[in-house]
Amino acid sequence: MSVIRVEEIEELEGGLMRVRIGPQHPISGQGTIIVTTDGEIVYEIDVDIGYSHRGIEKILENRTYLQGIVPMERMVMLDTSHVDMAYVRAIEELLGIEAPPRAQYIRTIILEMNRIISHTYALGLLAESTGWFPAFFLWTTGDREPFLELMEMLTGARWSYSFIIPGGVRADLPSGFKEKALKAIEYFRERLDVYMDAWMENALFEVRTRGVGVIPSSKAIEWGAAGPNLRASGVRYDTRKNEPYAAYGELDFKIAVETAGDAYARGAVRIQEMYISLDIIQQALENMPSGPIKVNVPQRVPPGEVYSRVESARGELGVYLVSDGTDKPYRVKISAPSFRNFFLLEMLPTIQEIKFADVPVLYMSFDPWFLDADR
Amino acid sequence: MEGLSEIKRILIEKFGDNIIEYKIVSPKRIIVKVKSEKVKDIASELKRLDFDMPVSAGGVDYIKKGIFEVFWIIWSSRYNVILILKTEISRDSPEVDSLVNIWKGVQKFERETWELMGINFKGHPKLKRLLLPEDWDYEKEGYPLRKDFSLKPYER
Amino acid sequence: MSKSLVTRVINPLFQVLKHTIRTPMTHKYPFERQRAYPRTRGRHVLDLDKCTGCGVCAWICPNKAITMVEVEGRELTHPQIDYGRCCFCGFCVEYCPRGALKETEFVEIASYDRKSLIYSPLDLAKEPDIHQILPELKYELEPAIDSKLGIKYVRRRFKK
Amino acid sequence: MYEDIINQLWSFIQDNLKFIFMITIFPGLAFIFIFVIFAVWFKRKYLARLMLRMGPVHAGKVLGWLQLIADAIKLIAKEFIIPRTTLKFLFFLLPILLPVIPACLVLLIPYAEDYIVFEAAGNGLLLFLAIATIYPVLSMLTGWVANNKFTIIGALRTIYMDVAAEIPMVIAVLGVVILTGSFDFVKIVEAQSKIWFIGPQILGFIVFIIGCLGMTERVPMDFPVAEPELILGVKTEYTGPLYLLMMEADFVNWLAWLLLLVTLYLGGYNGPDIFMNKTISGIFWVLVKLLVVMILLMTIEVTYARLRVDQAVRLGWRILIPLSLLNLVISILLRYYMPWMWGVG
Repeated sequence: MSVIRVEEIEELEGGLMRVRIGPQHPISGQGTIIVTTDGEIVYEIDVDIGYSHRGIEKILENRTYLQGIVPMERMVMLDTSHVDMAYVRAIEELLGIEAPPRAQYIRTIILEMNRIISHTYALGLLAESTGWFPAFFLWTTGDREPFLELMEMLTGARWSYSFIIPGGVRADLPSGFKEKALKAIEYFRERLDVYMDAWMENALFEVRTRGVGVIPSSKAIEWGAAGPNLRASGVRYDTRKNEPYAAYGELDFKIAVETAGDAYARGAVRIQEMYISLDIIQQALENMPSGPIKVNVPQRVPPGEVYSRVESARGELGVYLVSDGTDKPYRVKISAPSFRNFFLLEMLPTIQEIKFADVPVLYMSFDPWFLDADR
Repeated sequence: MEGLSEIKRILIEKFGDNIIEYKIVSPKRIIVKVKSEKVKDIASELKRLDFDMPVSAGGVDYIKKGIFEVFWIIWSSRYNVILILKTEISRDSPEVDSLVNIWKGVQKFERETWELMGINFKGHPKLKRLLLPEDWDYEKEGYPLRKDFSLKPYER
Repeated sequence: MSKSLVTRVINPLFQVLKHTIRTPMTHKYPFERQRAYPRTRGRHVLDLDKCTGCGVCAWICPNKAITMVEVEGRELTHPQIDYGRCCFCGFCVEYCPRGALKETEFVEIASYDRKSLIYSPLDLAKEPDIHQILPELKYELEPAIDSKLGIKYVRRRFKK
Repeated sequence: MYEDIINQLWSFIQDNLKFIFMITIFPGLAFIFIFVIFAVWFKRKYLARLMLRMGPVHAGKVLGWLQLIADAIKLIAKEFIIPRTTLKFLFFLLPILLPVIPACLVLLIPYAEDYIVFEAAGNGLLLFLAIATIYPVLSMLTGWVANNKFTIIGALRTIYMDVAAEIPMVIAVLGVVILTGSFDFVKIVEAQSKIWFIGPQILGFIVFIIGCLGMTERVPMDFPVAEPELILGVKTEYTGPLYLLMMEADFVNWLAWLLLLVTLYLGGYNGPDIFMNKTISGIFWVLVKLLVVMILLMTIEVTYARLRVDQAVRLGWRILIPLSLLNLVISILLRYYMPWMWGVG
């Protein structure tokens, strides 16, 4: 009988135990949340990422700028068009060219639809972490189907579109896209009201999420929170307003801001952002300019360095691109929002007493994505 | 714009020649290159000037010039501008002060750069394995993000 | 909108019960198949006569899934696609100068080992026929986006 | 030499044929087993409908009714893993013991005037509560024996839930006992012939529902089996047939508590006599009420979030116990001022 190597079990004082909510667990994604707890109170959280590290930054150094879009999208499955947009925006800034207005509007429509697809999944998981298997989780998965169909009609794929390329967009809107999109918007707006009644104002959901994991705005800024987690703590920070890209300059929309900073506020910010996204898509569809959809772009990018920011569903996604004049980037540093959101989860026990049952709720309220963090 | 030039005046007057380059690329971007010894003081000065949210940090390997270029990207809530703080360190002794106790948010970024590029951040509380597998030995395989990292064993 | 506690406890119950009368969104896959859109990017089909073996598709492919391969009986080299690596981005179809590659809507490419995922040019030349892929297919669903139900399927019997 | 043994046996069967029928067929084994299969199938189909999906369809051609037998066979065929650090004897005994306890609870419930398996000499309710409280203790023991981090936390929480849900529930049940004046189930059901106890005892009913959810570990109070953090709570280490037994115990426990709810608050077998025969219509009414309550609890399971342990215990002590005490006072007043209502005066 071969001797099984039992690695030394570290003896923690005070009856604490180190519970690994690990990669093989109903609620954790592809990573491990190591929680030091005595069963109820959590003393320390350490997030162990790296289970799906594919070294995308190294792959990009061996792909031309156009080819780099495809591995770049594999970084975050739910929100591929934002990653694509950040990379393309950096390339266009270095090249000094501007995509034609019609392409900008089409890009805005894709980005906002992608935000809705990603936010519905995030809200579904937040609900699932508080309840056994709530109907809300399945409603959201079913209700984003019209947008996936629209995306498949427009780009040909349901999530990895590779549709935004340097210089514009790959194809024009198919016929009948506008009517179908307006129908989908009308359907989803009515569904959002149902979500508000059935779940966000659900007494037990509020009991489980209000006042849990409160992050004051000063701490949110100091820890570098991203996106909805930052806006939920009362910080008015939205890259679409700070640095308008695509067609956000011409469209008027509000920023969803909450002040409570707890898990409920983060969910509420996401639902309000979905309302806003619906308005943006409607505006973009209404005054869609005509004209070309692509500008041809040279293969080689002049040497230089640029940092481009895009407001992805999970937060501000930055690409720091260094080019050396060849047709391949010299160095691409991707600052992923989930990489910073995990840090919030690790720092929370230092400022607030967290219960063991709240760890999944907090983890899901930041809507982090292990693939995003691992790159 | 007036805020930005005023920052430049304070930095130049306080640190003089330690700031090698101060470029305002666009109304929303500033690139500051500094000497590596003075990074910590300049960073705390920037923190005092309300550059408070760390967005990213990392390193670039200029193998031809034989230097590593380490950068921190900070956003300021008051001026609503992104500042890229850069320093250069030699390739054979990659050492730089860690800015963790100034901006807490860069802790994981510096840890990742240490692991993938081999730049040692002095004073970093938790330089532990983050992304690479446990049994990754640096002698045989080298640091992945360096330019001299050979991709032969992994290519098709 | 701070409703009283009672409504916040009772109201969700009625909201959920309202869903019992709605038709479910899922459909029985092997017996019903959803018609895809003209631009859907699925399995490739290669037109051997048009293909000049220039290798642009092999060059542009981001995942290096396409390699140019000799085909007996023809002197030109033709692309061989390894579906273990292909990610259906559609660059090869777009950049092929002669338009020899075309993407169909079929994504049923699962197999038991990696080798059978590699489609030689001759395999690619054959148009995938639905009878052989889904023998038990009964209905074809035409998805229509509807403002009341989200997705409404128009069900049509599948002609054998 | 065997003839007289066989004759004795035959005569024994003949004179208490009804008792054997009750044990084996109706409220006995066959009913429990069929109910478990029906409940799991109905739950999957009904919850699927709420979630806009279809539920099992493929197995068994008609609405997927064979899905349950397929699951059972799959679970039995699976290999069960015995962790090295457990007491093997207890690890096997407990999953077998768990379904037995709620099964014998089912026999105490009256399904019609004369159709009761074991009246326990007039205090059926007392015996029911006594046996029912063993279930959480045993499920705590299963968690303890499995000796895994998640199950130990699950075991501790079972005790929390036991305290938070059971004590207020027992006090609420006393309200019913005061109104009818006895622990006998038949008398309780008789007292409800004019008006079901859900009317006067509405506070007791609410406390009982929450307690019932707690005892059967259903969503608002199911933190011992909380999936997100404890995988399956006490059931985490059990695989294969042992898991099948644990899941079955879960559903039989649910059946027992639903039957108690129907008997105490919804008037047991009272109902218009449809089948011209008292016993059959009585049984019919009990099963209909059971189905209605089952649908209500399943809907609750899908609409609400789960309570944290400390919130549930705080709910139990701060809200449920005062509520049930208030209910006691109300029932005393009701009993004193209008005894004729409950067929006692």
